[in-house]
Amino acid sequence: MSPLLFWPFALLMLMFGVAVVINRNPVASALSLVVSFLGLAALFMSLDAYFIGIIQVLVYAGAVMVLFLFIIMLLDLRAEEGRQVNWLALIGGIAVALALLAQILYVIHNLKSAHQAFPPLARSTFDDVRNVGLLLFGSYNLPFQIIGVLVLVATIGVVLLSRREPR
Amino acid sequence: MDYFLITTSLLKIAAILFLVILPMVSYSVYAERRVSAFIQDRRGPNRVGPAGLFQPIADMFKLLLKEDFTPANVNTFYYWLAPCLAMMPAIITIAVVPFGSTLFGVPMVIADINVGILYVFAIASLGVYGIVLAGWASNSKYPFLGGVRSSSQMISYELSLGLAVIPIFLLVGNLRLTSVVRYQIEHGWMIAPFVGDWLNPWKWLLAFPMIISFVVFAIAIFAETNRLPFDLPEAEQELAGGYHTEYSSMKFALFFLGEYAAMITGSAVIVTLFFGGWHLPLPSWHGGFHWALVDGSAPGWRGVVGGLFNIATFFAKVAVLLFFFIWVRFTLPRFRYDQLMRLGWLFFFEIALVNIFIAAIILAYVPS
Amino acid sequence: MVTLGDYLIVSGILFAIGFAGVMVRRNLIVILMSLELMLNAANLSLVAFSRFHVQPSGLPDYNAQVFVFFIITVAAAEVAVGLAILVALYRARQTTDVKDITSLKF
Amino acid sequence: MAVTVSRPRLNWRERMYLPAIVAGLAITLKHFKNMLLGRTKVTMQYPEEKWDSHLPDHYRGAPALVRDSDGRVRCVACQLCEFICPPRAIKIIPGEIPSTDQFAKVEKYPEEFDIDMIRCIFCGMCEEVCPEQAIYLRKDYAITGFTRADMVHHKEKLLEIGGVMHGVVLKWNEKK
Repeated sequence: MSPLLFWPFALLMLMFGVAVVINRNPVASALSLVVSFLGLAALFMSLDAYFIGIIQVLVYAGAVMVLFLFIIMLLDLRAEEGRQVNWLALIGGIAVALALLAQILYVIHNLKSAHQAFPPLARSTFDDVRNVGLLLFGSYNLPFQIIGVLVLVATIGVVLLSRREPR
Repeated sequence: MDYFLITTSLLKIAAILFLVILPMVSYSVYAERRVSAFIQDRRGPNRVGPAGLFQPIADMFKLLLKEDFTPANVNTFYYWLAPCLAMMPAIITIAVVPFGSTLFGVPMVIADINVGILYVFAIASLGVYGIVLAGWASNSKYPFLGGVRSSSQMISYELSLGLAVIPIFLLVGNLRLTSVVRYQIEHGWMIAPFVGDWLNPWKWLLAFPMIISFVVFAIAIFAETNRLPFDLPEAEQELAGGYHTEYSSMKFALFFLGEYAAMITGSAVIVTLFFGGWHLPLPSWHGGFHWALVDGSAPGWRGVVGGLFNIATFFAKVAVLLFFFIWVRFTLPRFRYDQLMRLGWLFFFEIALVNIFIAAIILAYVPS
Repeated sequence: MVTLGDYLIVSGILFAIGFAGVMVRRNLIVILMSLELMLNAANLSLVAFSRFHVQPSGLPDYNAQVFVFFIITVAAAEVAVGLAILVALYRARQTTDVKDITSLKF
Repeated sequence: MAVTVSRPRLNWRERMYLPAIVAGLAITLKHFKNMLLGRTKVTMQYPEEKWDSHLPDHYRGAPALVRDSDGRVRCVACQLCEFICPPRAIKIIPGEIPSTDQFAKVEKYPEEFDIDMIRCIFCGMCEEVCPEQAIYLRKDYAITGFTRADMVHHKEKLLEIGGVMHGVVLKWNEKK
């Protein structure tokens, strides 16, 4: 958790997060999001959550974003040409987001434990896949199975949604 | 900081990359041309050096000296980025694969992380970006089709790739690739458990789902590395080269070599998971027949020789698999795209799923 | 020294970026991506809390990581459904701009 | 009339495709093995092994001018080959043989005789049309050069390729 690793990856992630929002080209947005997710995975690993970090890369960067790119390419979405910018909506949106950010920062500032460093762990290496797995199949067994049903429902929904209507 | 770890890691990275992987990549191109020629009753490249062995060097000079051409109307930044993205993931996957036992007491694996196989899948799934970007940035029809095909093909076959290895980790109980190798040293290779108590029928029963796993995994690796019979993204006859149609010179070479690097890492993962990694048991007759283990833990020069022997064993196994890749390429015809998709979703996906249940039932209900 | 607060601040900024994206952008696909950013901001703070609350056994609190696992799964399903809706909309209207999708019925 | 070819119905063993795949792999491996053991007959390895001794008599290689056994150039610069040449590869500048010359019976000789080997299509028309049997298509097939000028065969070169052709030639015969 050295600052040497934290700040570069955090800045990388935030910069590319901004790039997602401000890029006109959807492909550029999607690729910025991939880099942002990779930075986030690095942050997870700096928090000793190797399993979550790798899952992040595997699911988000490897599958979800490829799906995004595939859809963008399939629909052949080009960069938006400069339409009439609705300045009121733009400024309003940014102002609301900034207000939200201010609230979050205020809460964090008043959180006592936010100013403490992370306590050390018992060992430097441990099998977090096993620990997460035990918890997942133990105390969280029911939610896990519900998630399975959810994914099934989503799959059926996607198949139904993307089916072409027979004309 | 642990300077010893950092130094040895850097040494290992440099050695494995520049002494093993890159020469192997360039020589697998030579092997491909040579083996394909032999299969087709030709001689193949045999001019440069003895038996054409310096052909890769000549190829390198040729590719470096070619004009590096950027077509008009391409998206220049992504056009330049794509070849780098195609080559990189293939090479950094090798970081978690144990390619030897120990040498001078240093374990021969660059990063022994506890999410080893997930790391392999995660990085391998990033390999698709190079291809998709190349197809998109070229601003041309054939590359675009190749890119779109590639993205859907990769997603489809990643499923069976991931599901196929689950029986192994049910057995080993750990995602670390070194544990998989250690398990195989003690109990025999996954698909041929002849080491240890090799008369145990339980182990041979378990080898059955492992063989199914191996077949599905190997086929999925074929699809992931865009090799024939699954080379739809770059099908020469229908897409004129697919995603790298518009590329020339060293950028084309990066795509080309990236494919071979992916092949090598794929073979290395297969060897680690199913063929015992760097393990090669030698028969020994000291007081009855048994298998002797050679590794780098012996003191003195014997340990060094043992460690080098293990590394050589590993890469010999990889080379055999590479030959298999080439052999298959020049035997089977290409699938049609709908056949490819149907095969992935309706066949291998199900086989891998059922296979997990078979392995789980054997592990849970059949007494060892 | 990196404190818990630093991670939370980064997470908050990421959330605000995603929020701004949802508010400002009109391209449906970018809105979906911004939603992903917000979900991931939540993940980051969850993992930071998980690492902060070290158990008596000396391990991180894995409950939070299980939550993150669930969030990632749900998000993947959400993306699949969202993109399918987007494709269906695009087939009906040939657009992905939320300004052009104003009628309640197709 | 369109004919619909029905798809063959495969039994389950054929539908598995695995036996077919293995059979295919065996075939390719057999070829590989035969090649490795040197049992396969392969194509000629060109620069080391050459066609020269295997060329048939009717082979049409590079055209060449011939001399007779007395060392005289047979060509009389009649320019028939120049006319007949389909790609117009032949260029002849005729010259007059002075009457004082030993062989003055023939009036003309080729001062220049160029064949552009980039244009030549090895059709053999020149050989066929030549009334004096002075031009032949010989067995040279490796015609190379670094420049376009190198690829033009001049008279000296053509005579060098052609060599000496024995036999009675009508034009020097005093009685005719």
